[in-house]
Amino acid sequence: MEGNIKLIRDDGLRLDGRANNEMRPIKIQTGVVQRADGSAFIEWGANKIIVAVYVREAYPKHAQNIDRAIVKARYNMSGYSVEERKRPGPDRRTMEISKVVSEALSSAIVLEKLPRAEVDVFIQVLEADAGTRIASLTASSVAVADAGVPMRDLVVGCTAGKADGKVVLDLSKDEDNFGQADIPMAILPRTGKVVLLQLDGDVTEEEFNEATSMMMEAMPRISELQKNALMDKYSLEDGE
Amino acid sequence: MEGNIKLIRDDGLRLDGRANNEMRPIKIQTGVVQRADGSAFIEWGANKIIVAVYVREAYPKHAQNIDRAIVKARYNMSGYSVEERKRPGPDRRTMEISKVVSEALSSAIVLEKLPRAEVDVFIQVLEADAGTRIASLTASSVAVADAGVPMRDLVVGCTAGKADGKVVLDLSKDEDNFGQADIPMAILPRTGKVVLLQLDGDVTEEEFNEATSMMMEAMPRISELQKNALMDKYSLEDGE
Amino acid sequence: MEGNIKLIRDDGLRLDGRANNEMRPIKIQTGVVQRADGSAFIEWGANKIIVAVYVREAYPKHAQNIDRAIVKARYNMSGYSVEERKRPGPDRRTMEISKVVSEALSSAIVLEKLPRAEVDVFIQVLEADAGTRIASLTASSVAVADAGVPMRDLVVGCTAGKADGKVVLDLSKDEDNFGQADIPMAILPRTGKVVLLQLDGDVTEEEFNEATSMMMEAMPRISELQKNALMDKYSLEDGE
Amino acid sequence: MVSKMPMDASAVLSEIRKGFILESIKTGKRLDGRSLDDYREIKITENFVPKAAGSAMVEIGKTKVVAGIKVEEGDPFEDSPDSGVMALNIELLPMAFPTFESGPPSEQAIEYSRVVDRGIRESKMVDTSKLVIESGKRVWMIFVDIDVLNYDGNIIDAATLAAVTALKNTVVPASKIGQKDYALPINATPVSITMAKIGDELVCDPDLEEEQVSNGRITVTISEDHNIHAMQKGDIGEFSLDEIRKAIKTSSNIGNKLRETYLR
Amino acid sequence: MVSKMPMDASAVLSEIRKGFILESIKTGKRLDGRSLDDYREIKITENFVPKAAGSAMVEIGKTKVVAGIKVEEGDPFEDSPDSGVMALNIELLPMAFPTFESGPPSEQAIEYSRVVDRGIRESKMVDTSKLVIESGKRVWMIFVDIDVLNYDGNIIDAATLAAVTALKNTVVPASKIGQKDYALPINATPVSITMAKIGDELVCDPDLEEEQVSNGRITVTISEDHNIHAMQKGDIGEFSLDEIRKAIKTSSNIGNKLRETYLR
Amino acid sequence: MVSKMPMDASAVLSEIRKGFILESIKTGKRLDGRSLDDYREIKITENFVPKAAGSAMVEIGKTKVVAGIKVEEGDPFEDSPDSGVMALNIELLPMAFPTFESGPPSEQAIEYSRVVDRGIRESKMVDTSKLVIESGKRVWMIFVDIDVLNYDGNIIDAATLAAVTALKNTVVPASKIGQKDYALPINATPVSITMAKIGDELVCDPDLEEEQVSNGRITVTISEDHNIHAMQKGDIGEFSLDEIRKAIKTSSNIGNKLRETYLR
Repeated sequence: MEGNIKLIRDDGLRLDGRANNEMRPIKIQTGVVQRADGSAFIEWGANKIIVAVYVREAYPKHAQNIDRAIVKARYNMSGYSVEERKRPGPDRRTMEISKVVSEALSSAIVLEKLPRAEVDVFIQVLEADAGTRIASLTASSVAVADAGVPMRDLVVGCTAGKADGKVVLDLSKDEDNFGQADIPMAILPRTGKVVLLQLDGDVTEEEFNEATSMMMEAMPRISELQKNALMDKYSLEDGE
Repeated sequence: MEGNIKLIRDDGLRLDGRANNEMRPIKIQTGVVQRADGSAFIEWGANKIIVAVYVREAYPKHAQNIDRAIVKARYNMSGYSVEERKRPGPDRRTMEISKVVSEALSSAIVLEKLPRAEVDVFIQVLEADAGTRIASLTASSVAVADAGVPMRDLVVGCTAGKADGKVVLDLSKDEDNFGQADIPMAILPRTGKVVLLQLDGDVTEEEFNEATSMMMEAMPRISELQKNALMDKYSLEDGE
Repeated sequence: MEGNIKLIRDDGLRLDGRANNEMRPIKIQTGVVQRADGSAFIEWGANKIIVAVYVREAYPKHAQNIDRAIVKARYNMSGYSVEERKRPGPDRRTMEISKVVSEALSSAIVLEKLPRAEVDVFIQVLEADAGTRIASLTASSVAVADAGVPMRDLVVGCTAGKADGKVVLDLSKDEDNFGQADIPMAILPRTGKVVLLQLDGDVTEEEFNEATSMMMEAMPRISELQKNALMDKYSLEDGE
Repeated sequence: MVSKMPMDASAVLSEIRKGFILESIKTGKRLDGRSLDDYREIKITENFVPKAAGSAMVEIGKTKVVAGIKVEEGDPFEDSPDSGVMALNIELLPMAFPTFESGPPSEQAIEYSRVVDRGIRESKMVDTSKLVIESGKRVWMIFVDIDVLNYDGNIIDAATLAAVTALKNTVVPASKIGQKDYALPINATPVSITMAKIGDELVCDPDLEEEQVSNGRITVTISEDHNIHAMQKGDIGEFSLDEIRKAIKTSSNIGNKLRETYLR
Repeated sequence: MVSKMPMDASAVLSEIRKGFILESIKTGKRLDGRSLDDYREIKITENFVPKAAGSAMVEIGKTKVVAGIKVEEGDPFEDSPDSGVMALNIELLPMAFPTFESGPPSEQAIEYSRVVDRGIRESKMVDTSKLVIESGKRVWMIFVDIDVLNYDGNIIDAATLAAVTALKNTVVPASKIGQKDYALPINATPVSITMAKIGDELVCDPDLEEEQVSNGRITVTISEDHNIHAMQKGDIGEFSLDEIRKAIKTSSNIGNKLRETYLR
Repeated sequence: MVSKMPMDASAVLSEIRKGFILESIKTGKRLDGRSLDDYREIKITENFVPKAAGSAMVEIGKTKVVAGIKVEEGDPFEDSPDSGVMALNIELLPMAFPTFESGPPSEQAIEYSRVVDRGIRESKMVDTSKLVIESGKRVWMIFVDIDVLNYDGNIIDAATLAAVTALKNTVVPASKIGQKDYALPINATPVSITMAKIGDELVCDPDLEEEQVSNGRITVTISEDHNIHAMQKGDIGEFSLDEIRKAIKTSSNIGNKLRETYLR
């Protein structure tokens, strides 16, 4: 996180022309991995992420929870998804993301409704352009719902951060690389409760409050896209 | 596979003096690994390969097939078997060979006669000099028979290829490295059915047909050596 | 093991001022890992080693011995414990040490008293300064006793070696690096039976005998420290 | 990692369903209406991953793969100082099928990768002599990564199509080293044709159910010179020489059609 | 390696005990007598491993960790030629808890490591610009290894305290390359404060039993400039924005006290 | 990989058979007619793998191992710039015994490798000072790979014999770097003697059944200077100091005989 690169233009807009509190465009689609119990594809700016969900009896037996489901998200990057070719397999960063995404989803799924089950959430990042963990979680939540897994709410996520000293919403790749802070957050929109929160960088208490408020405002719009994706599928299915 | 090296001499013979359709010398012997249920040692040109077979209940239980045997060949190279020291353990090439050899043997073994069993075929290449996969398969088939595993036929293998633009039988190391194509093939000699076939390089349909015909002609001679190896052992055992 | 460095001073003492048959100072303490069933901390010269013992049913079932316990010591070095940072995880040297320590402890534990059990002995070398395997074993034996595991005797260990051509007790780091031989040994003091012995270097039969005699003389003093450590704990516990 | 619910992929197919498939193929028609030589619908999305040097999503029926190319500087192999390097890898992602697992590639993934790689390499599709930055010292390395997102049979042909399409739209980022970017130099357009042996018939582009009832698979990779550059017999099963020769003829015909339709 | 006796850590806590903990916390007091914001007794042993470049043993209650530093020559990252390198790793040693296993680090160990690392890195505690031997060619690499010897909750704070203490007493062995040894240049002193949500309360420095009954954990790392440098919500559970803002205030207060008491 | 049929090697031996072995040894004779100090028949095939730089197959009874040597250019260790490098590795191939597994070497394989390695290294058999190509920059690396093909006890002695024989017929391929090939410079001929403690007796060259009834193993490696270069007590069991001293005497006698018979 270095601050010596100009990230806000003279007209007050960001390098990609967005206002401080403006999101990149988002598209969500379900039913993209036919073999899976549920799936979703999200395009968030230039991010392209596909998620498939399988619900099954946990194996081996002694790994089962007799009274609730286990949720295992696995965040994985394609070799061609980033600037320098990524070697296959998990690394420390992807393992941490898998953990916080698993925990956020677990906080939303009604785990007691699926005793002994494992909900496997396979996340494949085909193209990465900042904010992949939040985009992954947002898509995963749709894929889990698409699989018919009972949820208290659809998890919705977003990032804010600090670039050129200003609080901005939904960091771009440049803002992520050269800004002063990155704050991914995810909530259950019905209650506003936070199920994922990370921060790294340098922010004051006031900046943190500004960033979280900005994200809270953006969440309903993303939440709407999630619901539409699920409805599209079912209305299409009805129409067939 | 490069073609700029002279592989056929002016007298029409190959660099090692063989005619186009001439095999290298082959020796096969059984009973070489006393601990195993069956074993074989093959010398094929300068190739030296030892194979041991263990037949056992597949483990763990859920890996068993209730109605037939599983065949697992593992092709492994000694550190000193090749020009540059080979690091221990499987690599992508050896894993592919293990798979095609397993499948070829599976096509010959009467799998239904051994429900729940695993037939482990351990192949150790002590010295490698082109054509090891076919030599391994030919020896494995003898070792499997030596272990008393019921077989529809002994698998027999051979290679042909293209060197200096001509179709030749049983490629030498130089022909393998600097020729234009390599075609390993294995059959069940009773029916002539092909259970292993690979090709890489550059051949016309006609050249492919010539190569396969050449191999088909050579197979009975190799098959004879397999049978003799098995007979030698039993006649020796009788004679003891 | 090179011999060209002066390791014995002109006054006949060693570089650190010790006489030939003089040990470095040793301190042993128990009850240092509260979570474990037993534990010990040893400072032996500049060596600092902590050991924790867990006694549990061996898992999975088929790994159990129905009539006796399995003892598994795992010798592990902290990244900062040695001159060059040690990468985490076992290597060939640590795996061999784990094996010989496991076997020495197994020779002292009354294995038949704990059928189906596994005695896990976790050894962590925090600071290493020559003689860690013997210090580890000496501490492990105390930790195993602290865990209430029935033992025929407390294993006690020591090293001797050859430095500047002379037989010396309890090698220092320099003597280990630049001396001519290293002989770690461990015994059951009641019977004097040897349960661990290794040697590498260059010694005559006479030198070997001198070294082992020297070690045999030192053992009772170390044995005393082990017993005191165990007694301290229990007298403290009584006093509370 | 062990699979969650240990199962043999073939176990999911009922005996009745197997019977239907076999009976139908005897009549020369397949359950989905295809004739024995027909491919399922093929959909190709070029440049699916704009950040990659080249890319393509390929769908054959419900089988879905993405190929992406990265071009990076690297060292040449010692024995070929004047040649760039290509490495190709297929990942059978666990999302694509219940028994596919995370972790190091399975034998199946490795076999598929190597068959696809050989077809491309031996047809000399990529002119690696034009990927040298400094002879013996520095060359371009072409990483071809192919992810299988959904598995419904015939990975090999889908992966070959995806890799070939992606390579054809790949740009070498020579501007990074102060030269001009240039299109990856392409010499040939290999196509692989995979057939399954079902009953006594050879069936092109088997779907998953057909793979499950088949006795052996055969792949032939052919380029526009009509020469054969790779062949692979796979799975348990056997072929007569006549069947193999027939497979080559079929491949030659169908390969040409696929090339003209999808790889211009 | 599989664990010996498969068990869920939370399973060891009886329902009755859980009830006690929850009831007690409702009254503002914890079972061991602490108030909600209190830390357990903290004991720091500096230079615990004299052979390391820097080291510390830290005990928070019965939780015990050792941090040791090694400083070695190495190559800088390509994109930061004028900066030394720091790598931090927490090992959850199998001796510390029955379900901790040997082998590659678990997700838990990796998460803890990365949270501690971010707090130190983003506060710019270590002035990596002063760790350059030759620009773009050779720099000092700081390896921070943290071993957890006994686990009784709140590893993150213990590990941060241990790492920060060890870094503060670290000497760069520049004499090895013919220069003078010098103290590692330090710009800030970050402190991490971890709270568990138990019932409706936020509880500082949770011990193991409290972790087992909690619904979510939150860590805030703050340096003397009062700015926030790392935050992490962990475990299954949820927080309101108000709770998070309260956590930041608490961290700011307690962080200062810890810094003044233990990290002068 | 887990073994197919989990079994303790010692479990295969019946109690009756164990009794026979023990009774027989009490009388000074072993079941196969050998006296306590006798080795089984030893068969050595030199240059078994002509393509290797050196090689040997060694059979001791039914125990069968092959050692092969590769000599390659490499970098010296930083702390010994004027010394070639030797690395020795024993593979307990899964073909050799039902419980030997594929994968990374077991503790058993590593212990055996290290004992054999120490005997050769500490006797200074290979004159590594004559393996320097360019001081501090380039040296010859000697890879000694030993494969166990059939296991019937006493791997250590078979492996030492095979490695020593192979090293003695090894040629350094100096012609690769424009010099003359030369025989690997040899300074000593170490021999290892392994004894098992069975009942109250020490028994040389134990076969597998004898290993299974033994209480401890001891190996002594001695070279022609009569000095001891390696010792290793292995397996669960105990020895008195007298037994160890007796083992040294026995090793000295038998070692000389083996050296003269097999290693001229």
